[in-house]
Amino acid sequence: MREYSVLIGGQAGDGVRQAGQMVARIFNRLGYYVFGYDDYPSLIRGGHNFSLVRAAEKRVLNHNPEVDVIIALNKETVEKHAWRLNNNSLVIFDGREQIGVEGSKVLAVPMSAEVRKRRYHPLTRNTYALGIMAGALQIPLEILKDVVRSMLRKHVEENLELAELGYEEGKNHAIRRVEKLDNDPRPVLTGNEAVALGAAKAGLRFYIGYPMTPASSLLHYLAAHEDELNVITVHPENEIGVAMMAIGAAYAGARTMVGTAGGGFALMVESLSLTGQNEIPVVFVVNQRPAPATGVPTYTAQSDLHFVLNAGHGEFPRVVVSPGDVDEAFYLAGKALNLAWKYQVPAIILSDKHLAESYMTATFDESRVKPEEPVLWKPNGEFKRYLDTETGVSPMAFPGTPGAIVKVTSYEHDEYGITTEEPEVITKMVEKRMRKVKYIVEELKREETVKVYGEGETAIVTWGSTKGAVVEAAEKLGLKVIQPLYLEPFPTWAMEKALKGVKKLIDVEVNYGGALARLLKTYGIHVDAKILRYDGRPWTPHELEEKLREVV
Amino acid sequence: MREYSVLIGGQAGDGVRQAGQMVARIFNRLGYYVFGYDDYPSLIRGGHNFSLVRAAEKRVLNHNPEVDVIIALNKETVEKHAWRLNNNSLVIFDGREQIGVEGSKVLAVPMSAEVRKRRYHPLTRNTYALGIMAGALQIPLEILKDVVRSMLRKHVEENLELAELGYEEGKNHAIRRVEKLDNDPRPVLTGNEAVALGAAKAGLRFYIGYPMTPASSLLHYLAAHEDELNVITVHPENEIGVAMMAIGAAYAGARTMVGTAGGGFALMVESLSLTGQNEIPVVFVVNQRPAPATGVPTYTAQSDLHFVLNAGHGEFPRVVVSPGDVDEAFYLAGKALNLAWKYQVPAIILSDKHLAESYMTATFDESRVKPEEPVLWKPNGEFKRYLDTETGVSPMAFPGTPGAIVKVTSYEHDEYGITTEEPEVITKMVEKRMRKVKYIVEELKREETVKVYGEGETAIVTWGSTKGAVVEAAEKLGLKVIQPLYLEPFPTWAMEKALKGVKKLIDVEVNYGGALARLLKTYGIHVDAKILRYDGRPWTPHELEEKLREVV
Amino acid sequence: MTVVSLETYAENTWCPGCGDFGILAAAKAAIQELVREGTPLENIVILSGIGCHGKIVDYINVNSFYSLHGRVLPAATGIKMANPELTVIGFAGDGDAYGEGVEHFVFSAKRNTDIVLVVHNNMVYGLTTGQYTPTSPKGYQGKSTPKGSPEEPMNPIALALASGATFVARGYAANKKHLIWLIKEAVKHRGFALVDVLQPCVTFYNTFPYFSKHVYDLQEEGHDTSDFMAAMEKAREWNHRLEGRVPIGIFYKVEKPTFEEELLKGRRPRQMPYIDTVSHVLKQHI
Amino acid sequence: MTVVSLETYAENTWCPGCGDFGILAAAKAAIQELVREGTPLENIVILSGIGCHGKIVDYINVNSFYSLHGRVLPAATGIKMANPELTVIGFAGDGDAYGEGVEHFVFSAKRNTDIVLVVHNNMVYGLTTGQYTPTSPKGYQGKSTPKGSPEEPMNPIALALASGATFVARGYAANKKHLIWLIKEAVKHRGFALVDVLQPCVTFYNTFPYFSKHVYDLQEEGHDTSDFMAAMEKAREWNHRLEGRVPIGIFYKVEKPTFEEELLKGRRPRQMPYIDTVSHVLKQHI
Ligand SMILES: Cc1ncc(C[n+]2csc(CCOP(=O)(O)OP(=O)(O)O)c2C)c(N)n1
Ligand SMILES: Cc1ncc(C[n+]2csc(CCOP(=O)(O)OP(=O)(O)O)c2C)c(N)n1
Ligand code: SF4
Ligand code: SF4
Ligand SMILES: [Mg+2]
Ligand SMILES: [Mg+2]
Repeated sequence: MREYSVLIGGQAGDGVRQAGQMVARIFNRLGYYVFGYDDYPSLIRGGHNFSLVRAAEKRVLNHNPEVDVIIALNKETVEKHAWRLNNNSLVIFDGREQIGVEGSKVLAVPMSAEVRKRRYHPLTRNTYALGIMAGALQIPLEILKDVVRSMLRKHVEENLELAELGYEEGKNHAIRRVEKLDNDPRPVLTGNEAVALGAAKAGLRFYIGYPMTPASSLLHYLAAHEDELNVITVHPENEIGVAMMAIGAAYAGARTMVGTAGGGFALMVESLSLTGQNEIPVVFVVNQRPAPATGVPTYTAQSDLHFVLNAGHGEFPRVVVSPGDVDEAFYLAGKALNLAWKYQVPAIILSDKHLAESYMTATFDESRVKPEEPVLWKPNGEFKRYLDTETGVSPMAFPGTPGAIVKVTSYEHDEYGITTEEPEVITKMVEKRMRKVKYIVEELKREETVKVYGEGETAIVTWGSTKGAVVEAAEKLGLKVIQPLYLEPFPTWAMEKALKGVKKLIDVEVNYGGALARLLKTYGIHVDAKILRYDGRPWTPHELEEKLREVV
Repeated sequence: MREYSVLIGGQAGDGVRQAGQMVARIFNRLGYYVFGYDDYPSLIRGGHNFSLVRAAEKRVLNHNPEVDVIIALNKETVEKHAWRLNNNSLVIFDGREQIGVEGSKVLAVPMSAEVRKRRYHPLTRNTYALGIMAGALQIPLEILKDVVRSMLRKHVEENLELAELGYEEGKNHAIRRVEKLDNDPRPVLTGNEAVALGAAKAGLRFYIGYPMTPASSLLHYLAAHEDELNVITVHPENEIGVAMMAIGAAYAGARTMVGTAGGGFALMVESLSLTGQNEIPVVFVVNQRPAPATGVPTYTAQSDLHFVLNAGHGEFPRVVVSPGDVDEAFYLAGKALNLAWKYQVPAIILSDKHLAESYMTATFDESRVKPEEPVLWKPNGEFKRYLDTETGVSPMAFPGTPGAIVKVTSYEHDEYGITTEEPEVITKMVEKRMRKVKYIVEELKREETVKVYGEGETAIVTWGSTKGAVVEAAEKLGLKVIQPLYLEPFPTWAMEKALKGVKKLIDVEVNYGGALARLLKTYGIHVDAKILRYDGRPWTPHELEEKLREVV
Repeated sequence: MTVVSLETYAENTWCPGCGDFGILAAAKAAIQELVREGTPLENIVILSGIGCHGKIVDYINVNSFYSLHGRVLPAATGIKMANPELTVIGFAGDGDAYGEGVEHFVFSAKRNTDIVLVVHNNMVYGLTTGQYTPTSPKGYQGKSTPKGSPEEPMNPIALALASGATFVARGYAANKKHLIWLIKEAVKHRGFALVDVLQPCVTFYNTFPYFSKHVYDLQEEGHDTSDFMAAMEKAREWNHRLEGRVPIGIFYKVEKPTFEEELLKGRRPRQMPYIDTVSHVLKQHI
Repeated sequence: MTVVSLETYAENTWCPGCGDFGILAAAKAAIQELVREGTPLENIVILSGIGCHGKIVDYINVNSFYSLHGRVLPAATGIKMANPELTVIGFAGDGDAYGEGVEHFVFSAKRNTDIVLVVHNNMVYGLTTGQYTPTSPKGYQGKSTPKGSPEEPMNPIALALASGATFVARGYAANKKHLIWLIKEAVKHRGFALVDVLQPCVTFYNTFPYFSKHVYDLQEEGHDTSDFMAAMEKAREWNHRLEGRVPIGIFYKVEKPTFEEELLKGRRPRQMPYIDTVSHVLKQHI
């Protein structure tokens, strides 16, 4: 498989992330599938940030720790990442200084000095570097220029000029020729962007969020695209305000989603329970990061699974989906919003920093997502907000509907929504609400709820963003991979099918305790080994391969 | 077994609860074991309240739906509860009206009228009624008078007078003679009171709470006994304030407990997670009631188990205890506080309305609870708040200690408490914290963690307050009962032992889904049948017997 | 002229004589008048928190949202922003609005969302049996503070003013006509409107005797409702001690753009079409 | 005269030029002076919220509690009530103290807990990349409000006053000497002391040029700090628009009993013995 990896490193504020995305777009336009990973500490200026961009002939869902090119915006980058270089690789270094890196060609170009000399914006340096890279990899300059034009809003001319300048220098030190493939370029999206678009396609009207890494970019993205997506974004005083506003807006008839990380979600738990009682549909995006508490805010984890599954006092149905790539994020976000509205239950999109902020080639078919009809009250006869039906779903109406008095409540209640303390009514209403699970399951049985990759007697079970690295490692080792997309209601039927013929089951996650393995146990499925990490970093296929060999 | 049951019914504001407690104390002084259950809707005046008091030769942990005496402060009480009467029972009715109750003697006495005539406080009526009851059951008047003197603060003389008056009337209609038993009277406590005393005995310094049924009475009780127990109580702005103040106070060195119901706990979840990261010991009392959301606030449930077990983002050790009666509440509250401090973990006392507010004879040995020493820093050498030790427990110091700079944090951190993002340090600190579980388990292995009653091949597994009804029903049917006192760390070792020889396992709980059964499944234990209710009412032995017969 | 019936079958479980009855009667009358004056009944939404006051939603047959303790205001804001045509009136307790969820109070005032907040200010937690609230006087002995509340009461009128509220008023549960007027004025006001209502809790803190003697009408005595500093002075004239005269009426009233106007900028969320495709956005990602 | 070193080994990761450096320098100097004047170093506890400002606790070698976002104040209150001998100084962000956890701000002021709150008021969420906060001017364009913030800014000085704070001040991160003085005055004040500090965020909202020109010293121009209404007037003189003069200094200062005094009534929690028995209480239950 033809593939290339590029690392860009520098300080926070150097525009590392954007440069990485530009690299991804360049390869995208060359017909490659791309994946980009950002690693950055929790600070605004300084520190060390890097982006790892991988481009390949086939779809890739993870970065490669080894790289062909390092764009080092400072010396620290070379020092920290030289180990990633393979033979015949290239280091593009900002400086005059001669630095030696074994086995690699080093192109030291005083880019900042050049930029300063011209009094250009410091960030134009990145385009300069990308010009050098394009030249050295014999990528047509026009492609880079196109990317500059489509991605940058400011200082476009200066950037184009520096792109050219760099290109000329790079050309003289060509190390290889990146061939153009015969694919049309495709959208490159982060998990958060895919969730935003999937929800928008399913009729999202309000997105309400309080900034929190790694969910802030979901808020920012939707705020920036309000008019293109017919979505209104709101940033309230805190997460309790977020959740309660969302419930209010949904009560008034607007499809509403909120997003946060574990700590923000913790503050929404009482409100979540409210949606369990008043049956108002709200979608919660929970992007995991290392915890407890503030933890390691800009890194990744999968340690909120059981929290999310069990959050809220009392018993009520909920939907929990777990996308592992941008296509799944798009589909499942749409599905979560639709399920929430069709069954009047809360739905949670459980993602993590690694999926939320990494960018990758999207291949989804947007026509598969559209607003599905909820059960609406027909204005004939009396309206009972909590009519006890066979499916447990009561036809909805919204305030402003003549003839319908819409009473919703946090108390246990009768069909009209009036408070009750009668044991028979309580029993009936608990059963009404819980009955929905059966019908959600029926609908899910018609959906893809568990993904299976490859085959064999040894299978890996994993979830969320970790599936990227797992699938790639498993392919190499000839192992089967099983990835549940739904965690609640748990697709036991599909798991059973997926597990047929499996003799050995290995669990791979990014947490300490093996959360998925624990969940599986509740459903009678036992894993034979667990491969876990909990240092804030996602698995890479290479690391996994090694670990898997040990246990297989 | 000699046993008597008395029901007192009336409106909210009629002092039903206190009258019930007086009945309990009367029987207590006669040497009986007592149990009192209060049933009341969520309102302040009006509605229908009743107390069911049961007195028996042997320890009883539940009320009996059938009663020997009904004290009906209004007619509704007779109408609602006549079905509870057995033969040769007595109805003491406030009124002149002749009401017929089949098979029972009705004593219609215009008590209110009498009280009004004398211009006494309306609540003195209850003592009047108790006087009648004492007379009719041939209970020495002195005992009632003693109870009046010890329990009432106001209008004592009037009450004594009415007691006498009632006694004379009751005597004339004696239905039976309640014998005095040869036991000394024992303290009669609610679950909340037992938790309060157990924690106080283990060195509690601060109790912080925001009112919420059924935890308010814990706050009230400790507030009323501040000086007797050396406890300081605080009622802050909301539950987030509660939890954060508690963490602050514990950081400063004070043993601190908070208490609430599910909805208030939902607001504390972020703070709970903070204790997981900063390792500050706090005890959380969570008294369950029917949910989701506000639910049925004055009734009972066991539907927050998985919420409490999994609350908080990220992974961290916690202790969850589940008392089933006041003795267990006393011991486990003490143990929870001690474990929290010895291991620097959050501990949760999971109770419910039925235990928290029902009163029963206590038989605990208070000497078994005392403050156990936490690991404290010895002022030699450098202080590192998060010193990585074999047990994961770092010696503590509190601000104000010369030589110790005590830095605690919500971020992942190094041993000094300084923020880190380094993968190796993160890994090490996660392991340090999680390692404590092993040592907690070692300590628990020396404790009684699972209770076993009776024996046989068919066993019932249950938890919390439900054990009262279960044990009684099981005794009748000759079944074994298994009751875990600790839910986290889960005492697998003791369960294994308890389950030896058990062929059929039946789960009894007060929730919809069978929360304990689900938990057991994670530990590989399968139940064969579940007996569940979720109408806000506790099981009674009589109802259970029937259900059990169906499945056994 | 027909009057819309707002009765429900829910049994009223307030204590006999409770100040809440006065608020209920005034609220119903105000709603009836609003309907008579042209507001479609179906466009009225009421909300409540948790507490004795909260039961009001069960007693008025109109769209309602029985919220969580302290969370009337963000829910009301969500409703209003999703459908600005609705008339949104929240009923909250003093524990509820000024304690548990006071952050939303500050922010609703700051944002100037066009909603009404009627606070049943009985200076106690009624439903949880009479503990001190943010507005109880210092020294108040409830079950959580048998030695007396250690805190000075909050001044919600001053707090609303400082937070940016554009309509700030106080009513008294026993002055029904005045209260109806206040609620209607509050509804007609474009922006966040606080109606703090002195609501005696006959069971735990019977302030009827005091208030009935000591309230006086700001408007009758003359007060410039457009003057912030004058409003602040009046706000500070009395603060929840049963001492001195107690001003009721409108303290402050000014016009400012509302939150939903500024947020929506003419968009009508309920009328906006669902998008057909996201392809135009996907193009930006190539 | 020796100066206690407050350095830690933590790498400072604020943006070069950030206003937080000024606050750090002033806080360190104030602590050093307090120690020199007799406060035992071990009796000083600092706290912070989450945000750029929060890192300050990593940079000062003294007891510290790195709290949650918005939760400095209840933690500080808990510390103070458990050990009133400690000097408790909280550092919080504007998003932190005035947004996420503003209920605690209102209540800390109301209670008059003897703690200091230094707010790094940069009018943006720094650490989450520059979104609008409660103090951002209306129209502020951050990533969550690309069309401009729809809300008027909060006036924290007015809010503190209305909430009952007994010491209300504003400093400027670039006026180190003045800020040291303010922090020390705040520490010496018995009761809740707010020091709102204008703290330019050079990356997302560089207000240095504006403030350096427009701040003026209340005390220099003469201001009666015991007059509530005068303080309120001054509070309203400027509210987070880059327009007009900006008063700094002490707005208000009065003496009132503190929360912990009223709560503890002489009890010293850390010195109270554990009880030996509960039998005296059990007796009441027979
Ligand atoms: C989060 C939460 N905390 C506590 C409670 C318990 N609770 C119910 S009503 C109430 C007090 C109500 O007081 P207030 O708001 O003044 O209303 P009132 O009863 O006086 O009308 C409390 C604390 C709750 N329902 N939810
Ligand atoms: C409950 C919660 N919500 C959101 C966040 C994310 N967060 C971290 S810092 C921050 C903003 C900080 O702004 P401010 O308090 O003004 O501090 P500054 O960075 O400006 O110093 C936010 C929203 C969080 N850590 N916790
Ligand atoms: S307790 Fe007070 S507020 Fe509640 S209903 Fe009774 S009188 Fe009214
Ligand atoms: S982002 Fe702003 S507040 Fe944060 S360190 Fe940089 S300049 Fe300071
Ligand atoms: Mg109240
Ligand atoms: Mg800020």
